[in-house]
This record gives sequence, C-alpha cells and structure tokens, in this order.
Amino acid sequence: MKIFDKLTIDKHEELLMGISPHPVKCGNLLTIGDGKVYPEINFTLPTMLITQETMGEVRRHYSEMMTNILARAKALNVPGFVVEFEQLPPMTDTPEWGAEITELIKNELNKFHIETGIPNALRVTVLDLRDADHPPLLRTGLPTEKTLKGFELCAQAGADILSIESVGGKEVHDQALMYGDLYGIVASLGILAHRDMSWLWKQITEIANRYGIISGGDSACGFANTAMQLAGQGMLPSVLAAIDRAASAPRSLAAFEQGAVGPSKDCAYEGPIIKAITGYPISMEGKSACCAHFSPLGNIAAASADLWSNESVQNVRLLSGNAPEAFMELLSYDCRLYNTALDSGNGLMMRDMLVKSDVPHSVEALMLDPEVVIDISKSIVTNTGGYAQTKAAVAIAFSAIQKALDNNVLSISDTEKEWMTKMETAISSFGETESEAVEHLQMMYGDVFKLEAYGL
Amino acid sequence: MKIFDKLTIDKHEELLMGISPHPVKCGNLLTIGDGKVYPEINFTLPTMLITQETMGEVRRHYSEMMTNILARAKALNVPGFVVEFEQLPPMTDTPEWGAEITELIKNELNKFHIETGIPNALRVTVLDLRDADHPPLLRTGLPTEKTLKGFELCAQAGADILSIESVGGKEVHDQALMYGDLYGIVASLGILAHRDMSWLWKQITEIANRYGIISGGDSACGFANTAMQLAGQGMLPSVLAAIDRAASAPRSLAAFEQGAVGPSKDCAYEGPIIKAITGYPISMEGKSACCAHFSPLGNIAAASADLWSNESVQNVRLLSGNAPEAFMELLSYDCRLYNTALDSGNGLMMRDMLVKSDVPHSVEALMLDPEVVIDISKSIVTNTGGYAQTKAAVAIAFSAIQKALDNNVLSISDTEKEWMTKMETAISSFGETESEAVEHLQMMYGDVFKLEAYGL
Amino acid sequence: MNELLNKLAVAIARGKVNQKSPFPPDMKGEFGADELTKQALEESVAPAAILNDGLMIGMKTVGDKFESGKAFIPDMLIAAKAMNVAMVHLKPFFDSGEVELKGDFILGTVAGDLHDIGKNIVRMVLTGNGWNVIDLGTDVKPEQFIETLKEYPNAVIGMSALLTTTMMQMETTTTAIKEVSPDTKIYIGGAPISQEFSDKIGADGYFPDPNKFAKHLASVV
Amino acid sequence: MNELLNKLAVAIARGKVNQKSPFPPDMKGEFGADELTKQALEESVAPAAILNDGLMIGMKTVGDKFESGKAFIPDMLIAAKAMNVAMVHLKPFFDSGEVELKGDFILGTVAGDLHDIGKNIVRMVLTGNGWNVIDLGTDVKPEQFIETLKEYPNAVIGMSALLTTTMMQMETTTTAIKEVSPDTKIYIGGAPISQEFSDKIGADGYFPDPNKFAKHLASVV
Ligand code: B12
Ligand code: B12
Repeated sequence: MKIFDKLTIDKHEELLMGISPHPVKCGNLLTIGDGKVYPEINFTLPTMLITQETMGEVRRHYSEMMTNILARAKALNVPGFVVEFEQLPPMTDTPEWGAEITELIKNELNKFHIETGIPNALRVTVLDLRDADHPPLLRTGLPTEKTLKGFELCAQAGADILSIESVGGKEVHDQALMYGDLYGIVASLGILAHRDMSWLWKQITEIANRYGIISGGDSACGFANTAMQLAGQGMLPSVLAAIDRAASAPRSLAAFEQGAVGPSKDCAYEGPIIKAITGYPISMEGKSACCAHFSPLGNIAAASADLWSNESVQNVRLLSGNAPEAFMELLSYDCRLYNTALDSGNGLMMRDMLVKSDVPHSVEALMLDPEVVIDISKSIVTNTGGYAQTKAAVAIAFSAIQKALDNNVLSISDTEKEWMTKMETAISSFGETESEAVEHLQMMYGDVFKLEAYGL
Repeated sequence: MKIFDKLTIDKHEELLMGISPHPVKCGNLLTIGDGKVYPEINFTLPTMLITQETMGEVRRHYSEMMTNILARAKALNVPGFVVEFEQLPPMTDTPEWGAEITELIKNELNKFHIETGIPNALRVTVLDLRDADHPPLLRTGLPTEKTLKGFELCAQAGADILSIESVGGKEVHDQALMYGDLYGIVASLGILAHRDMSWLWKQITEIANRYGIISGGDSACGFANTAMQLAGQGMLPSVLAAIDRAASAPRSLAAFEQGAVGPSKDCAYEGPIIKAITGYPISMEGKSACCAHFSPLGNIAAASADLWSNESVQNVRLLSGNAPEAFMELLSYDCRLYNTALDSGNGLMMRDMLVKSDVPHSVEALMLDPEVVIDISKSIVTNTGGYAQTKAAVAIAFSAIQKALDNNVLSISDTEKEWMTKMETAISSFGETESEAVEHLQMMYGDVFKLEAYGL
Repeated sequence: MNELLNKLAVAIARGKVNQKSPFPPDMKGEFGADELTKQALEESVAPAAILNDGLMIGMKTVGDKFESGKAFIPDMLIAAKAMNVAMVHLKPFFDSGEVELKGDFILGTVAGDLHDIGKNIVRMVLTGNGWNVIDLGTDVKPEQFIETLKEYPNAVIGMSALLTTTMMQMETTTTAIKEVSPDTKIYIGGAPISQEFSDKIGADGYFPDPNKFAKHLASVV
Repeated sequence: MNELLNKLAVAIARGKVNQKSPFPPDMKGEFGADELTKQALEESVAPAAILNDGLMIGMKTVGDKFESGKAFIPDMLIAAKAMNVAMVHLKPFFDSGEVELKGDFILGTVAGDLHDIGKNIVRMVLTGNGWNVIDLGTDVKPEQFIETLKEYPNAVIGMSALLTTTMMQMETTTTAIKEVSPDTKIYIGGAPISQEFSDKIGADGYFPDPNKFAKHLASVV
C-alpha cells in the first residue's frame, strides 16, 4: 500500500490545469498531464433496451458515435484525446457485451491513430453491479463476480484505462444524506466506503498490471454528486453538499493507495484534492457537461483538470449533427483556450479567472478553490486512516466556508445558515474511534448494511 | 442615411468583448455593450409540423422552453440576458402565429424581471419569405407583404429588438459561390444584396421607431455562413469562404446606414467589422453554438462579442434536462468567465487567448483577428458605395491571408493554395464600375434574378 | 382541543417525535407527536380530525416551506418520522375502517434500475398527503407490480426510472399491468421521462414534481 | 480511338468545355468536350462507349478527387458543364433508345423548405453517374412529385429537407406517393434526417453522402 503523508503539490499556484507531476502514458502515445489539457469525450445510447436482439443496434450506435467524434477530432486537429466508454448495467451484467463494445471502440481508435497520428486512449468504466443485493454483499456473490469479470474482459479487449464509480458504503450514505446526518456521512465515507475502495482497487490494479494498462481511479459520484444534484434542486442544503465533497476525498484517495495512478474519473470533483496529494493527473467536467447535468462548478472545475470531459451525452440528433460530435467540438475548443493560455505563460491567470468566476456564486465551488484544496489536502495527509482523514477534511472544509462567509466572499440564505450551526454541532459530536462511529451507523442504519461486506 | 466614413474603434486593442462605444438600452432594463457579455439564448421546435391544429403544441413547447431557461438564469444568477425568438417559415407566413409566440415569450420575460430583477430583452427574428418566388421579386408581392407584416405584428406584440436574415442577392450569390466565381460573389453582395438591405432596413427601422423599440441588425448567414458550412464539409475552399466573409461586411453595414443600432445578429460573423465601424454592440456565436452548427471559429468568435449566443437548439431531452436549458447554462458560464476577466482588468488578455487559440487552425478564423478586422474595416470606410467597399474589403482580406501564409501564422493545403492563385486573378479582373459588374451578373446568372427587384 | 391539534401540527412540522427526543433543541422536554396524539385520543378527538387537522396540517406546513425553499428533505423526513409515530396510535381506526386514507399507492423503480432517491421523495410526499404508499423498492419487475395490485386492487401505480435504457421497461410494465387491469391509473417520473413519452407508452401521466403530482392525484381520485 | 476517349475524359475532368473557352488556362486552344465528342461520333465510336468510357470516366475522376479532398464543388460543376455540352451530341442516340442512361431520378426539396444547396449537389453527382435527373426545385408539393412520376413511371425519387419542421413533409409526401405507386423507391436526405427517421416514415433509405448514395443506387437498380 502506498502511503501519502505529504503533498506532492503544496503550493496552490502549482495546482494547474494540464500539468501533473506524474503524467500518465497510455493508449496510442498519449501522455496525460504533460502540459496540455485533452478532451475526454463520453457518450451513451439514446432511449432503448439492451438485449441480445438489440445488440446489433447497440453496435451501430457506438460505431456511428465513433465515426462522428473522430471526424471532429480530425477537423479541429486536437492534440490528443481520451474516449470514455461508460458501461450501462446490461453491459457489465453480460460482461461479454461490454468487452465487445470495448473492442469495437479500440479498433477505431487504433485506425484513427495510424491515419492521423493523433494520440488517443480508451477509458473503460465498468458498472458496479454490487448494490443489486439489499443489503449489498460487496465482496461475494454473483454481482461481484460479474463486476470483476467486466474488468478482466475489457482489459483483454483493449481498454487502456480502467475505472469504476464504486458503490461500497453508498447504501448507508444515501440514508445519512437524506437525514442530513453529518456524522453518518463521515462514518459511511471514511470507514465503510474507504474499506470497500481499498478492497476493490487492489484487485483492479492487479488486473491492470497484468495487462500492462492503467489503473485509473474512482469517483464519489454516488455520494457527493448525488448531494450536489439534490442541493441544486433545493432538496438539500448546499453547505451540506459542499462538506460532503470534502468528506469524499479520503475515500477516493484509497484507490491511489492501492495503486491507481490517474487519470481519476471526470465526475470526481474531489479530483483536485487527489491531484494535490498524489501528483497524478485528473479528469474533470463542468459547463461542457451541461448535456449530462447542471452544475454550480461550470468553470472552476477546469482549474486543475488534465482531461476535460462532457460526462455523458446520448446519441441524439441536434441541428449540427449528432450530440456526441457536438460535444467533442465543445471540449476541443475549451481545451484549445486553456492550452493557449498555458503555452503563452498565462496558465495561472486563466486558472484564476476560472476560479474567481464561480466562487462568489456557490459554496460548492469554494471547495474547488485551489487554496481551499491545498488546505483540505494537507489535513488529509497529516492524518492516518480513512475515518480520521475524513473528519479532518470536514473540519477544514467547514472553517473554509465559515471564513468565506465572514469575509463576504460569498453569501448564503438564512436557511443554509441554520445548517451551518447544525453541522457545527454535528462536527463536535463525532466519535473519537472508528468503532464508536460504526456503532452510530449500526444504531441508525443497521438494517440497510452488513458489517461483513466491509470485512468488519 | 447615416454615413460611416471613419472607424468608431480604430485601435485593435479597443475592440473587446462586452464593451461597445454606443451601448443599446432595451427590454427590461438591459444595456447591451455596457461592459459585460450577456447570454443570448435561442431555441426552436423539435421535429414537428406547424399548422393551425398543432399550434397548441407549439405554444406548449415555447412555454416549456421559457420555464426551463428562466429557471437556469435564476439558478446561475446571470447579470442579464437576451432571448431570441427566430421564426420558422409558417410563423411569418401566418404572421399572427409569430406575434402570438412573441407575446407569450415577452410575458414570461416581464414576469421574470419583476420576480428577480434580472434585466432581459426579447429579439424577434422574422423570417424572410421573399425568396419564395423564383426569381424573387423582393420589393413586391405577397411574401414581401407578409414579411413586413411580421415585423409590424411582432413589434406590437412585445418584441424589443427586430432582426432578420435577409435574402436579397442570395439567389445570385448561391450560384456564384458554387462556381467559385469571386467576381460574381463580390457583385452580388456589393450591389444586389447591398441595395436590397438598404431598401429593407429603412422600413424595419421605421417600424422599430414607431414602436420605440430597437432596429437590431441583419446577418450574411445565407452568404458567408453557407460558404463556411460548405468549406467545413470540404465542398468549397476555406480561402474562398474566408474572403466571402470579408465581402459580406459592406452588405450588412447597410442596415446600420439605414438606422439599425445593434445588437447585430449572432450568426453574423462580420459583426466585429460592424462593431469597429459603427461602435454598436454585436451578438456572436461560437463553440457554444455546437448544437446548431460546427465551426472553425469556436473561441475567436467571442473576442469582441457583446452578446454570446448558441444560435439555435431544439427542445429535445438530454440527460440533464431539456437542451435549451443546458445551453443557457453553457452560455452563462462562458459569459461569467469573460466578465470575470473584464472586471479584473484582464479582458484584453482573455481576448488575445481566444484569438490566438483559433487563428493557427483556420483561415476563416484569421478574418476575425482584431488586427485584420481593423484593416478590413478601414478599407470599407475609406470607400463609398457597396461595390467599391466590397472590392476593397476583399483585396485587404486577400492580402491578410497572403501575409499570414508568408509568415507561417497558418498553413493551407496545396489545393487551397491553387485557389489563392485563382482568386488573385479574379480580383484583378473586377470591373471598375457597378454597371460593368451588373453586366457580368446578367451574363452569368441572368436567368435567376430580376433587375427590378433591386430597383435597377 | 383545537389548540391541541395545532400543537400536534407544530410537533409534526418541527419533527418533534416524543418528549424524550433531543431534537429540535429549542423544544427540549416538550411533548412530541407521540404524546400529543395519545392525549388527543384520550380527550376523544375524532381520529379523522387528528389525521386531517393535526398530522396532515403539520406535513403541509413543512411541505410548503420545502416548496418555497425554506426547508430541505431532512426536515421533511424528520417530520415524516414524527408522523409515523403518531400513525401507530391511529392504526386501529384505519383497520376498523373508521378513518380512511386517500387510497393505496404502489410505487417502485422499474426493472434494471437502482436509482431510488427520486422515488423515495415521491413516497414521502404522498405519505404526507395521506396516501397509503406500498414501496416495492428498486429493480421492480412487472410481475411484482401485478402481484401487489391483486392485494390492493384499487391502488394507483407510480413508476420511476432514471436510465434511458430502463425507460423502456416502463412501456413493458405499463402494457403488462393494463392488460390485467385496464382501469388502473399508472403515473411515471424520473429525470429522462417526459409527457410525450408517457403518452407514447400509454401511461396516465408524467410529473416531474411530487408536490404537483400529489395535488393532481387529489383532484382526480 | 481509346486515346480519343481518354482525351475526352480529361477534358471533362478538367472542365474544358470547348476549344474557345479560356478555362483551364493551361489547356488554352486545345479541343474541349464539345469538339472531342463530335470527333468521336464522326470516327464512329459507339455512343455508349463515349458515355461510359469517356464522359463518365471524366466525371468519376473529378468525383474521386473531390472525395479525397483534392477538388471542390466548383471543379465538379465545371466538369458537369463540359459534360452537358457533350451530352447534346449524344441526345439523338438517347432519344432513339440506342443508348440508355441508368434511369430517371426525380429530385426535389419538400414543401415549405427552400434549402437547395444539398439537393443541387445530389443532382450533380447523379448526373455525373449517368442518371437522367428531373429536378423539381424547392418547395415541392406531394402532387408535383406524383405528377412527374406519371411522366417517368420507373423513376426513383429523392427528397431533401433541411428544416425539422419540414421533415414531416417527407412523411406526407412518401405516404402520398406510395399510395399511388407502392413500388416506387424513395430516398431522403438533408442535415436533420436519419436512418431511423427514414424507417419511421416508410422511405427506402437515407444517405448523408451523395457519392455513397450513387453507389447504392447502382447496386440496387
Ligand atoms: C445519484 C445518481 C446515481 C446514484 C444513485 C443513488 C440512488 N440510490 O438512487 C448511483 C451512483 C448509484 C448511480 C448509479 C448509476 N447511474 Co446514476 N445518476 C445519479 C444522478 C447524479 C442523480 C439522480 C438523482 O437521484 N436525482 C435526484 C432525484 C431527486 O431526482 P429524480 O430521480 O429525477 O426524481 C425527481 C423527479 O424526477 C420526480 N420523480 C422521480 N420518480 C418519480 C416517479 C413518479 C411516479 C413521479 C410522479 C415523479 C417522480 O420526483 C423526484 C423529486 O423531484 C443522475 C444525474 C441526473 N442528471 O439525474 C445520474 C444518472 C441518472 N446516472 C447515470 C448512470 C449512467 C448511472 C450508472 C449506469 C453509472 C455507471 N456507469 O456506473 C449507474 C446505474 C445503476 C443502475 N443499475 O441503476 C446516467 C444515466 C445515463 C443514461 N444513459 O441513462 C445519469 C443521467 C448521469 C449522467 N449524466 O451520466 N447514479
Ligand atoms: C445555407 C443555409 C440557409 C440558406 C439556404 C441557401 C440555399 N439556397 O439552400 C438560407 C440563408 C436561405 C437559409 C434560410 C433558412 N434557414 Co437555413 N441553413 C443553412 C445552413 C447554414 C447550411 C445548409 C446547407 O446548405 N448545408 C450544406 C449542404 C451541402 O448540406 P445538406 O443540405 O445537408 O446536403 C448534404 C446531405 O444532407 C445530402 N443530401 C441533402 N439532400 C439530400 C437528398 C437525398 C435524396 C440524398 C440521398 C442526400 C441528400 O447531400 C448533401 C451533400 O453532402 C444550415 C446549417 C446546417 N447546420 O445545416 C441552416 C439551417 C438548416 N437553417 C435553418 C433555419 C432556421 C433557416 C431559416 C428558417 C432561417 C430564418 N429564420 O430566417 C430559413 C428557412 C428558409 C426556408 N423556408 O427554407 C436552421 C434549421 C433549424 C430548424 N429548426 O430546422 C439551420 C439548421 C441553421 C441553424 N442552426 O439554426 N438557410
């Protein structure tokens, strides 16, 4: 296990888009984090069922999407790019289907590289099927076997980077989030999710190593992004969602402790913290993922991105052409702008504009402010173990918000302010030890999870 | 008639996004060109017929689109925005329908302004029906009456800004473009289109003045954008499309000679030239119009934009929500970034990044480089009359391309280079007088147009 | 007496479960939904009045705050918890038929789909509006809906789907249900759904907003 | 003789209309399509050979250059002009039935739609591929297609639409045509069109690329 006990990037000025201390070489001559930001294009099927009968149609869609995005990559002369193939449930449930599409995409990328010389790589994100059971077993059972087989077959079929949005601990976090129970949030992320990540990523890294490909990284999408979505819809306080973001970082770091080397997943907004700590490149998504979700992080998300992603877009027709091609164009222009700034020595000022443009509007954006990122990251590396790290990250995030409010950097509603008070109380009540925290979880949510699933 | 015989902005450093020497006040307390870039959101119907029977459905779509984009404007706390309602053919053909939708949208904007205080305005773009006849009569006949009635009724129904993408001269330009006949291009734009613009915009301005609203501006969309689209698809040389852009500026300027005051139309990429000459604000579209068309001008289009537009997006469902809402989000974040740069005194450097990021990739982008824009603009104001101005603009644009090639600012294919030679020959063969040029048009394309339509 | 129900409504709206519960801090030591409901029954307040003028008023208060952005889901959930405690005391009257809920509502996320946050909010809102919600959870096959319908033949059905690939399951499920029970009303929701889609698959309606949905249900049933 | 046809093919590909025409500059004074075709007929070359081994080879050359990005529409148009001049000399043989074109093709942009650039390219490509194209222009109502079909009963039909609002006219038009002539093949194109849409409205196919379309036509007719 790798131990991160100090920051790889400890000055906020050095936390910059496109530049990573440990770049990742993969795919067809692509080096991620080498001083440029590259598009990571993601696409998915339009409304349809995936069955044996429709697999022909499924293949046709993926071929068409590849043809379109490659045409755009060539027309705009991108310096390099990543394609993410994010599996839908039936594609991991029948892992052979996922492998088949992986192979199809990889072949297109190879041909394109030979034709144009443009570097590229394929990330395959396997679906975590393991929460099919209630409570989820996570370490055993058919869904677990299929999920792991998904990785194996896709690695074989040509994936360059492996990823997953893993779900361990989510069954508890979902509940804690809904009740606004910060203690439960911290314990489910810092103990349960962290333990599951360590277990899972050890195996993913082993598979990646066996095939000489890249163990990429995970995303706390099911945790902090769920919170962000719900806050965006007025269902949860934004301050809670912001704190949840910080709380998710130690959990996602666990993948890197087990050998992941980045690029982390696009929807992992905890990415900048991971980058500061590990020095590995990250993928991020913001305004140009407007096809997939609305966001309070439209610009700031790009501040330290090495890959710039649209998260996901369906293969539907727009006036210009198909949507995946349109979003490939969008990402390419964004990256051009960032790269022009980097090349002309204006990278830091471009970053600062991106940061300043969002922070006054959103407490969730504040969490991605490079200065705050460095503070949170420090609190993590100076603590040991998922639970202690998570508690520390939450405390620092909380005071960063408090400070920003005090300094009128941003303002929040009175209803949100009440939640600051509630959270302050909660923070002071966190149990000292992991076992106290696990007890809290058992008392509150004992019916939705199993200790064995986490090796407890 | 207003005469523009010198530049309002004569230093390229002052040709900047968000800032216009003659800002335009309109709608609900919006001032365009006042130091900020505002989103101009455009939307249209998904695949459907527009008939008396479907008008209920049509209204439902426009209501839904308004609800969605207003929700996003509020969530992102935009400083102000414009909605463009661009009519589809049946809406001008039955001008009452266009007026009905105008009223619906305007009511929503008014309510929203009262609720949130956010400034806004409504641009209505009437469809130019006048090319229904072959050859088009332009000044007489039912299509002309309906087009003008469209303006009248929409002004009555609540439009704040009037626009059109007018088609006079296009029947000839289409032919000349297809044959790569630069002389024909210059004559159709500089003489025919210019005469029609003067005729048409005098009347539009009269209507606008009568209702105390804004006479906005036109777009050479059917001319230079058609060329750009075709060049993008490998059908025409890009160098020809680039020259066509410069050639279209005097034609679009004619609206301003007749009293238009901006904001010019989003798809008018000749906008920066108009802005340099007149000092009126302009609307532009680039990467964030990827829903409507692909473009070689993704970033540079923003360099001197006062409104930033997505051109058009259908009301289809994406994963995040409906597409108009998604593109409202995208535009809002782009504008936030530009405005942050402007507010912190970094506007010029943001502009330069936008410019530099595109110019090396496209000869069409070169035409929007502020230095080139100023040169072309100068050549226009130092000449008199549409034909002389168009010839001058073409000559300057040609030498700008030649210079960029010589200095290796950009490079083009050998096939494109052959076209540089062809165009050079053509430029030296342009007739001295308008009547010579009209003779050329009659000889080559006499069957597709009528002299009377242009008052000739 | 009226005042007692007012108190009960406040206890629900603030999420005060019982006297012992520490939450909310400013109501420490006061009676909660538990004690107040018991007291009302002892004072012979009609169970229907307790439900309509106490509990549901309390839920409406927090629901209204939620709609106007002054409360969040946790507030609604805590209120729902207090309501559940009160409902235990009312159960005998429901069983005997003395008091009636608005009706039965069978709810589930369709087969292949595990997203349940939206569905859970629908459950909470409908419960707070006086519906007996039977929540079948996620990944619910058509047969499960049909089986449950046999038990609650007059129930309204609600389905949720978040994936474009599982949306199509709504069609399969709607067809299957309407085949055995053509009069059963079926409503659908979830981010990728639209009214067009609902029309296309023959469902009875689509609602993006559970509160508006509850109002609609009240108006049609 | 073979050499003569080669020369003719080059004249077409380069757009050399006749001896007098100044274009292209490097062929000044040389024979063009006009003279070469006349000469071939005088030398009793079979009209079918002139068409297939001269004119169409020339069009194919420029078409191939176009496909590989080494030529543009103006080049194709100029070639098409040269071909038209040559065709005048061949006309008697078509009329007498001695030589046959691939077939008749009725083309138009549908009602309400005035976009014609794409349609014109289709015309050019099909003409260059040996089709007799009857171009009805833009804003073509269903009845116009049907009327023209009476004149050319074996024609294939092609429709173009660029507006999402006029796409639906393709459905109306297809239905109307298939009603009176179920066996007529109808193909559609234009930026907003897709294969799904073609399937949905009962057309026989969608092609985004006129050259691929021409190949497809050659393979099915
Ligand atoms: C949270 C979330 C998850 C969580 C789910 C947690 C949980 N317990 O539900 C996790 C991380 C587990 C997850 C997993 C996956 N997800 Co997910 N997820 C989301 C996310 C971010 C938010 C969904 C949400 O909860 N919204 C908040 C709730 C409150 O809104 P709602 O569900 O729409 O409900 C409201 C209304 O719709 C309505 N409503 C809902 N149901 C009903 C029913 C009735 C009857 C009525 C009247 C109203 C109604 O009321 C609710 C309140 O207003 C969305 C993004 C998005 N844009 O929606 C992606 C999203 C839905 N997920 C997506 C994907 C791809 C997946 C995965 C396949 C990812 C992967 N590759 O690993 C898996 C699939 C697992 C499975 N088999 O289902 C995609 C779907 C893409 C597609 N092609 O369809 C989305 C759109 C993300 C994206 N942009 O790519 N996801
Ligand atoms: C040029 C253009 C115009 C020109 C047309 C000039 C002309 N003579 O055709 C002008 C300016 C007049 C114009 C007018 C309008 N336009 Co217009 N226009 C365009 C533009 C920029 C390019 C279209 C084009 O020529 N493309 C190049 C050709 C070569 O491509 P193509 O037509 O797709 O054809 C190719 C293939 O599709 C195929 N093909 C085509 N037909 C067929 C048929 C068969 C059988 C086959 C096999 C193949 C095939 O082969 C071709 C070669 O590869 C598009 C933008 C776009 N993204 O497409 C907008 C666009 C189509 N226009 C649009 C609009 C809104 C309009 C107007 C309503 C604008 C207004 N408000 O004033 C009017 C409508 C007039 C009318 N009644 O039709 C919208 C449509 C939006 C919608 N909801 O549908 C678009 C998409 C622009 C936008 N993004 O908003 N337009």
